[in-house]
Formats: sequence, C-alpha cells, structure tokens
Amino acid sequence: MTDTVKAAETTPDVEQPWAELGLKPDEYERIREILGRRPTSSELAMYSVMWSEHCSYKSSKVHLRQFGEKTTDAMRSKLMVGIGENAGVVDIGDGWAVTFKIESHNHPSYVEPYQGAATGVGGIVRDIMSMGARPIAVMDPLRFGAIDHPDTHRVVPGIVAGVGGYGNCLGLPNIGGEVVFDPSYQGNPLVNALCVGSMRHDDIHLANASGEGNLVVLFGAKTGGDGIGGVSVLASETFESTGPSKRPAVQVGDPFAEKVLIECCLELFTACVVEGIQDLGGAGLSCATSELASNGDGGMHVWLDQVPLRDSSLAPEEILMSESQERMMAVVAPAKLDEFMAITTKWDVEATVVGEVTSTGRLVVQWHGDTVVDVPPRTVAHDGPVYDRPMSRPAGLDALQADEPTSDRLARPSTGEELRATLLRLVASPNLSSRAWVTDQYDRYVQGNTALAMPDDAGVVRVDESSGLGVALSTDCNARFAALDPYAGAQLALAEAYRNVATVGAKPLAVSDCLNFGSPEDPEVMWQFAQAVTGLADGCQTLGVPVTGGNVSLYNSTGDVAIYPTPVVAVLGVLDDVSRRTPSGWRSAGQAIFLIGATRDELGGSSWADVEHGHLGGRPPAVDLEAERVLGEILVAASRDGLVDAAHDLSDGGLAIALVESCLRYGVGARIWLDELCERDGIDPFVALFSESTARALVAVPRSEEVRFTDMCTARRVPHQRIGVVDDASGDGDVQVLDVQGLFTVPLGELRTAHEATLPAAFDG
Amino acid sequence: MRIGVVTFPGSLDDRDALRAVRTAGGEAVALWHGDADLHGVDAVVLPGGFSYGDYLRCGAIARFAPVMGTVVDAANGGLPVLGICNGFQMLCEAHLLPGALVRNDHRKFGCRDQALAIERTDTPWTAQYERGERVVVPLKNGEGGFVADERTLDELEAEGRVVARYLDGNPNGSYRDIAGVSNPRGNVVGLMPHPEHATEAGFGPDPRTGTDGLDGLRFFTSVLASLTGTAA
Amino acid sequence: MARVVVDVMLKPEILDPQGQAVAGALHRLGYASVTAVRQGKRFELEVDGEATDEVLAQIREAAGTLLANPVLEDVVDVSVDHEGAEASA
Amino acid sequence: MARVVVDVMLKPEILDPQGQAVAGALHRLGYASVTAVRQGKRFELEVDGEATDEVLAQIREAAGTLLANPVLEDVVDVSVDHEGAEASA
Ligand SMILES: Nc1ncnc2c1ncn2[C@@H]1O[C@H](COP(=O)(O)OP(=O)(O)O)[C@@H](O)[C@H]1O
Ligand SMILES: [Mg+2]
Repeated sequence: MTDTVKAAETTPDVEQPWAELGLKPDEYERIREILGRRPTSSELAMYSVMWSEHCSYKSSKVHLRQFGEKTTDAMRSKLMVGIGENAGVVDIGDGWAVTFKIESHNHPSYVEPYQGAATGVGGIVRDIMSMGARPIAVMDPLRFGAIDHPDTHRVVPGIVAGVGGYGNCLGLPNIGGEVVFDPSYQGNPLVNALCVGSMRHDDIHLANASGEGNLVVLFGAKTGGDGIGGVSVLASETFESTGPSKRPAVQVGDPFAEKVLIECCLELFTACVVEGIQDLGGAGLSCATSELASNGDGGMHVWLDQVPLRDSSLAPEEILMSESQERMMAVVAPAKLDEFMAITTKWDVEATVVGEVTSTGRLVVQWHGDTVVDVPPRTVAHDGPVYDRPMSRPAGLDALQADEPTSDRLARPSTGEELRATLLRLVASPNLSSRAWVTDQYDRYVQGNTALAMPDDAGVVRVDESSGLGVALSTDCNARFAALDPYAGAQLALAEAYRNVATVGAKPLAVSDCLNFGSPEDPEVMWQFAQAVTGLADGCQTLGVPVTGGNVSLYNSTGDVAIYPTPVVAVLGVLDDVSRRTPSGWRSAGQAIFLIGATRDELGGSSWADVEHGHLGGRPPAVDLEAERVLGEILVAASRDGLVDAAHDLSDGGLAIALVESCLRYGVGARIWLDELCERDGIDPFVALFSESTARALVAVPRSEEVRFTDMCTARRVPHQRIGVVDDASGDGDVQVLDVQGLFTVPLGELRTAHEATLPAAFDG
Repeated sequence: MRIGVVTFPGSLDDRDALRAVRTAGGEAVALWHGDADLHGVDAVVLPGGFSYGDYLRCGAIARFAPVMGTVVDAANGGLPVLGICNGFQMLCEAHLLPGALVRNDHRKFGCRDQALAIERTDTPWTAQYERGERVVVPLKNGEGGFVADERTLDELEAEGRVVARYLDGNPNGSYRDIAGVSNPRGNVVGLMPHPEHATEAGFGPDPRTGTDGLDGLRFFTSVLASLTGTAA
Repeated sequence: MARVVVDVMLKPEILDPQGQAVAGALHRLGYASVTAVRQGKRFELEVDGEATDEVLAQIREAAGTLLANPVLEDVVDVSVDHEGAEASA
Repeated sequence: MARVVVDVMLKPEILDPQGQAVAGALHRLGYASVTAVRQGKRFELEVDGEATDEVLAQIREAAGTLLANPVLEDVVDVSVDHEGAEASA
C-alpha cells in the first residue's frame, strides 16, 4: 500500500532506506526536522533526488557563488536573465535576446553511447525551450579515451551517431564542438552538449508557478520508469506480493517527439497561453513541481494519479522520480486552457492537467485521494545541504610542474627535415587531425542561417534575417593545461574560447561552462575544482564577460583515478552582420600574412610534448587576459573595417598547426619566413612553430589595407609581425605548398592526406 | 506564382524551402499535412526533414497524410511537384516516383557539399540548367541510397528520367549514382540533395567548392518561369 | 489480447549495408561458418480480442501497404504468437 | 547451406518510438484493433554446411553480443529456417 502523510504521522519509527537513496544520516535528520515527522516514501524520494549532488550542487555551491559575486554591474548590463534560471539570457540588440547553456551527459553515454549522447542533446534543448526561445544551434564538446583502445571504438561511433541522430532530427544545425582523445577519459568519456536559442525580448519565459487557481499542465511524452534507479527500493516496498515490473536500465530518446514539442511550445508562446514553463530533466516531476512552486508566489497541489503513464505498474515514488524524456510542464490560466489544448492537439502532443497553483505555500501531492507529499517546496528545490568540502593541493603537483619540457630533457627537432617530419606527425595525430569524420555526420545547413561552422574557429548563426544580426560560439578546454594548473587552465580555456569568437569577428558577450571533475570527496579533486572556478570567475571579470549559467559534473573517474580537471568554457559573441564574419583560411594570393602577439618558449602541456614524447609536465603557457582583450579588439575591428580576409587563432600545436589549417581551409598555399620573428622574440624556429604561447592569431591582410592594419596594431602596442605571404603556386608545376623558407616545403596534398586519414582509419571498417 | 511548401510533423527544411521560393521571386505558401486543401498553389514542394522521425521507413508514414492524397491527384494532373530529401522519399513511398531510398552504404548520416550533373532539363524544375551542367548543393541524410530493380533502372535511363547524378564519387551507394529522378511527364521530381540550401550566398556550400553557393536557386526560378510561361 | 508477428525482409536484389556489416563483424570475431547476413524487421502487434482470420486479413493488408514497402521488401510471415500473448508495456 | 533466423526485440520496459509511430499510423488508417506495436529486428544468417547444434550455439553466443545490444534488446528467438534454405544474394 502507498505510504501517506497520515501513515507517516502515526508510524514515526518505521525504518526508511534513506542510505540506499544516497542520503547521509544528518541529511535524513534534517528532512525529519523540516517536516516535524518522518517523510513519506514519496517525500523521501523527492528529497533524496533533489538533494543529490547532481540536482543540489551541494559540493560546488560554495565555490560557484564567485560567478555571481565577481559579476560587476557593467558586466550585467547585457544580462537579461542571470545564473539560477534554466539558462541565462543575453541582450544582443535590436530587441533580440539569446539564451545558451552547456550541460554534461557523461555517465549515461558510457553505458549506452548512442542513447546517452542523444538524450544529452535532448535535455539541453528543452532547457533552452523553457526560456521561451527557439533553439537555433547545438555544439558538442566530446572527450574520449586513447584512440587505439578497444573501448574507445565502442563509445565513439555511438556517441557521435547519437549526437547527430538526435540533433539532426530536431533540425538544429551543429556548429561546433571538440573531439579530444586522452587515456584520462578511458573509463569515463565526456559528452557535453550546448544549445543556443533566440527570442524577442518580450518572449522571455520563466519557471515559476504564480496566480492561485492557475492550472499545472504536463505535456509531451508519457511517463515511464526511466532513470528512477534507486527509488525502486521504495517502490518495491509499496508492492505486496508482485514486485514492480522491470525498470529500464537506460533511457531512449525520441527526437521526433521533441521536435514536435519544440514547434508546439513555440506556438504556445506566440499565443501567450503560458504563464510559466519548466522542462522535465533530471529528477523529473520532483524537480519541475518543487522548482515551479518555490519560484512562484504560493504553493502547488498535484493530482499525481492524473499523470499519463507508459507503464501502469509505476508507484507514486517512481512517477515523481521518473526521468522520462520529451516532457514539459506549463502553468496555464484556466481561461486559456482551451486555447492551450487546441494547440497541443494540433501538434498531436498529449497534455494533461495534473495540478493547480494554491496559496498554501506548500507543495501537496495526492495519489488517488491520499496525500503522499506535503512539503515546503523551497526545502526541496533550493534549501538543500551545502558542503564546504576539505581541499588539499595534489601531492604530486610540485613534481609535475617542475618537470619542464626543456631542451635538455626533451629532444627538440632543429633541422628543416626534422621540423618537417615533426609537423607531419602532429598534423596526423589524433587530437590535431581533421574532425571531418565527426562533423560530417552533423547537419550544419538546416535552418539556413549557418554562416560559419566546422572547421572554422567558431560557429556563427544568423538570428535576424533582415539585419544579419547573429551570434558566434566556441567551446574550448585544454585539460592538460588544467592538470598542470587548474586556475590557469580554466583561464586558458576561457581565453581560447574568447579568442576563437573574436577571431571570426564577433564581440564576446557572455560565458557558459561545464565543469567536469572527479570526486568531490577527494580533497585534491576539490582543490582542483575550487582553483578552476576561481580562475574562471577572475578571468571573466578581467575580460568583462559574465557567466550566465552552466553545469557541474562530478565523480568522473576511472576506478579511483579522476579525469583531468576539464572545465569546458563556452563563449558567445555577437556580430551586427554575420556576412562580415572572418573565415580561418586564406584565398587570395599576394595577401600579407601577419602573426599578432608574442611567442615565448612555452611547451609545457603542449601538443608537441604529448605527440612526440608522451610528456605532460611543467607549467602551461602564461595567461595574459589583458593581451587577449586587446587582440580581440583588433580582430573584431579588423573584420568590421574589412582589414582582414582570413583570421585563425593559435592554440593546440601553435603556429605550425595554424598555418597548415589556414592553408588547407581553401587549399591555398603560403610562403613563410621566420627569421625576423625569431630575431624579435629571441626564439628558434622550433619554438616559433610549436610553442603554444597565448593571445596570438594569424591574419591575412589585403595589400591595400596593410598600412591601416599595422597602424591599428601599433596604436594598441600589440606585437605584430609580417611572417609571409599567401601564395597559390609556390611549388614547381603550380603545386600548392606550404613553404617555410630556409627550412622546409610541404605540398598541401601531403598535408591533407596526413590530416584527414587519421579518424576514418581509426573508426571506419 | 504561388508555390506551396508542406509542413509535416518532423519536417525540418520547410522554412528553408519557403525562403528559397521567396528568394526566387515567388509567393511562398505554407501548407499543412492535415489539410487536404492545396489552397490553389501553382506548384508544391515536399521539404526535407525527418517526418514522423523517419520511423518505420523515411516518408512511409507521411505518405498517408491527408494532404498527400490531393498532392498525388494534382501531380497526376500535371501540377509541378518537387520532393527534396525526405520529400523524395515520400514521393517514392507514394509510388509517384519509382524506386526507394535506403540507408547510406557507409551506414552514417552524411553532410557534405555535393557535386551533381543535371541530366534532365525539360522538367519545370530544371529548365534553366544546361544539360550535363555541374552544380554543387548540400547533401545531408542517413538514408539517401537510391535503389530500384534493374528493369526500372534501365527504363529510367532509356526514358531520360534521371534528373541528377552524383559526380566525384558516389556518396551513399545509390544505384548508378542517381541523385534525382522524375516521372515520365517530368512534372514530378525527386531529389536527394538540397537545392534550397544553395540559394543564398554565405549560407550554403563552402567557397572551397569553387561555386558561389547559388547553384540551387534555378530549381525555383525554373518552376516560376515555366509557370508564367504556361500561364501566358 | 493476442499478439501477431509480422516479419519483413529486404528483397534479395536490394543492397543491405547493415546485413553486410554484421556479416563482416561476425567474420572478424571468427564466426567463419556464417557466409551471409540479411537484416530485416520484426513487428509485434498487440490486438485486443482474438486474432481472428478477419483480424489477420486486416493485418496482412496493413503489412503490404504500411509495414513493408513492396518496392524494397517482402512480408515473409504473418503469424499469431501464442506464448507472448500478454501485452508488453 | 542452411539458414538460421535470429529475432531481436527491444526489452519490454524500453521505450519504442518506432513502434509507437507505427501504431499511430495504423490507427489513422483505421486498423483500430491493433492496440500496441513493437518494432524489432530479424536477421537471416546463411551458414555453409549444416546448422549443427554447435553452429547454433555459436550463433546464440554471437546474437547476445553482436546482433543484439544487450543493454536495450533481447534475443527472443534463434531457429533454423527450413524453407528458405537457398542463400539470398
Ligand atoms: N564534436 C564536434 N562537433 C562539432 N564540431 C566540432 C567537434 N569537434 C571539433 N569540431 C569543430 O572542428 C573545428 C576544429 O576543432 P578544434 O581544433 O578543437 O578548434 P579550435 O582549436 O579552434 O578550438 C572547430 O570548428 C570545431 O568547432
Ligand atoms: Mg581555434
């Protein structure tokens, strides 16, 4: 029989499986205090899931506060909705706003790669919808184990097909992401998914249930036993002889249902029949009802037996916990219900009134007349436990940082032949090779607004077709840097994403992040986490771009070995006219190639050290956010004023890889000379080519604009060096080549073959 | 001239097709799968996407939508109908066009700028192309392999009903590199690649392809011209 | 409550990449005796009431029009499944 | 030459969007008696020589790991098909 509030009052001492549900003794005690009695099993289910690390951020909260605290009023000026809502909303002008957020779906993707990745995309898209926006693009930063490990071959094809299978079917262009291979992720691949949506300012919707008498409508897919995991413990107790029918081990996404849900929601928004809206994701109804209620001005009464079920054997505890996909919850005024239902019917979306807004200040859930939940909603949704967990600087870190890749410790190439061979090996290495095998499985054209996507530095989508107003997005993280220094690593991730966005000509506006770390119960991991958050918060303040929201994923480890700290940072920028965007490759022979920024001997954590020596040690490249900001200004101004035809930022693999990518982009070669650069920065050709010093970019400048361009750099005191010229036929017989004068020459054909063969060779056939 | 674009549950490139019609100078009319009335349009586009999630078979469920009955009758009466990608799949499922489309031979979704040769130019949709002209338009699908039995394939070739063929290698295992076919009369054309995504410079095929990215536009200007032609 | 099973297979002349991939994988795993694989579909239909001849006739019709595309596929079997009679969620 | 048929279905508790879509279509087409549909896979394996118990055992093993995704699917049947013995292209 069902455990009711009445029963709970009369049987205070029954044993409850709070431990199996992951609650700590004091947490269980607090629930009893809050309620002044033992919780019913339904209440226990709600608290246990809402107080879990995933939903309550209990270990990360104390640190995440910095994002809010370090956001100045100036930074807030463009922020229409900040951290705390389903996703932040940024004003991009002309009455347009965009909302974007990045989230993780790591563990499910390891268990069932295709469905795990697919439902990851589905979840983040519903977050964006719940703000009132039309989703306009997705991105997918992915991290896998070693490329030659058998299990990598189990997860990669499934995860990529899952991201594509779901996103393509929603009609959302995929405009960027990352693919990284490293043994650190062997037993714990990272699947992060980003979605961006656009809306008019007055279309913004929020997740709150206000207005006594308003109705609570659940719409979309039926509720099944998906993702209820541990709670079956409770359920099974409520079944006498016959146990509950088997619960799904994994969730299956239905992208078609979600596509219809998107169009249906947009029509509901346009018709103004929605007072408040919330997506159902982790913690399903427990989360949606408690958050809507506590963000509202009153309480909520729910008739749980009204919820349409896919599996009639579900117990109330399970219905509250179910994470079935493709569901949304809306608050609707009674007068507008018919219009609401007419629209859901048009789209063939099932919608059911499951409750109403009350003035009691309590969340009350009834099951066939019995009250099974009666709680103050805030205590479930917001007043969960908060832990300030012990931290300690990793024991091995000093030794790791001392292990600098200096020339006496790691052999460096010096002759032209050696440099050429090194370049070809790096170009073909798993992390620097072409991503086309992945990105060709994603639709980048649908919606007809994609102005830039892979392989350029940032994805660019048009928001307003009449003016060309649009946004650029890039996600980045070099976790090797973060492993060497999590504070600097987080800032380097921010710097690279910021640089990528500026490189295409967009003014960086806002940040979202997905913090993937190991176990918070490990003090060394907790230290890494705190360092990364502080680094990111400080960095955002320096660059003047606010964090608008994000996601924390903890307990990422293989056995008890944590993954590298992986703070993935997404930066969003705005372009007044996306047709002005700058691509990463040059096309016109004779244009001057400039390197902006200074190069130092910085190879700690570099791609060269990794590929050539399997080495990780020393310090990451120095962070200089002031320089990043000025570089950004130059790149944005240059694109606006038409001073550059191509721009590509320098990151993994340094100048050498950037040169190759800019040549291969359109198949046009270049003649490069490094002498003056080496002279100016006091470095040798190897360092010039492979160092990963930050705040640098390559640009191709039309002859006619050279003076204006150099004047602009000089005025801002930014080092800039003419290092070559675009040359569409340096070779004999007009073969396109990359010619690094006095050192080596490589035909683009040879580079392309090396660059493009790696992923297909690993994953096809 | 009014050109209708039908939206089915799960249609994705419908708004793109509507935009392409406007770009070509036509009046774009949004049609709904549940409404059997074509609202007097002069031609119909069945757009790309994943109607009904492409569950069961691509286009297999959409084919039974109320609007399809009218489209089939009108097509048999000579109304110009263009099926793009999922729309092509629907036309095959509805037996307005021969053959069928199956999973790509490499078993992956593929998105690329695809070179085609336009081979039939006496259809209302292709009249403004040169016979054998090379064009580049995006191709993006998981089930783009055109299949039919040998007899049907020979018939298509003999009657000159192959509208477009893949160039520079076969991207999906389509028999005889076929990218698009037509009915005998030529008013019904099915095409796997997406001409509507090559109608606005900067938002279609990459400059890398050596095209201006506008190669798809003439599918839409062609039909408008042929309609005004017949109207005159 | 009865369950009717409909089996659909690709026509022999139609390319079957999935089947080929499975065959390839089987060989790599050393299952040498398998020479070829074709992948088709199996539909399990729950009908309320008995699976009368009339119901079966209906289902055969539906199989030929909706469940299979005659251009590509053959309905190789329509039969009543007597074990698995209880509806699956 | 023998043919072995392997039937694979989604586990009953796993959501089956395809089956749902088919059921919906059947209803719209007026096949009211069908209350639910699940869509699975049917594999036809050609083995050279006899379908000995040993061969069948091998195929059962392969079915559980390769033909079915054990996380989502069950192998519901492995059986020798005596009619369709001739290999299909
Ligand atoms: N998983 C992915 N999904 C979509 N695009 C991707 C993915 N991985 C990489 N890309 C794209 O490939 C290009 C190269 O990636 P990367 O070298 O990481 O870029 P960068 O170094 O500028 O961050 C970029 O346009 C990136 O957005
Ligand atoms: Mg970059």
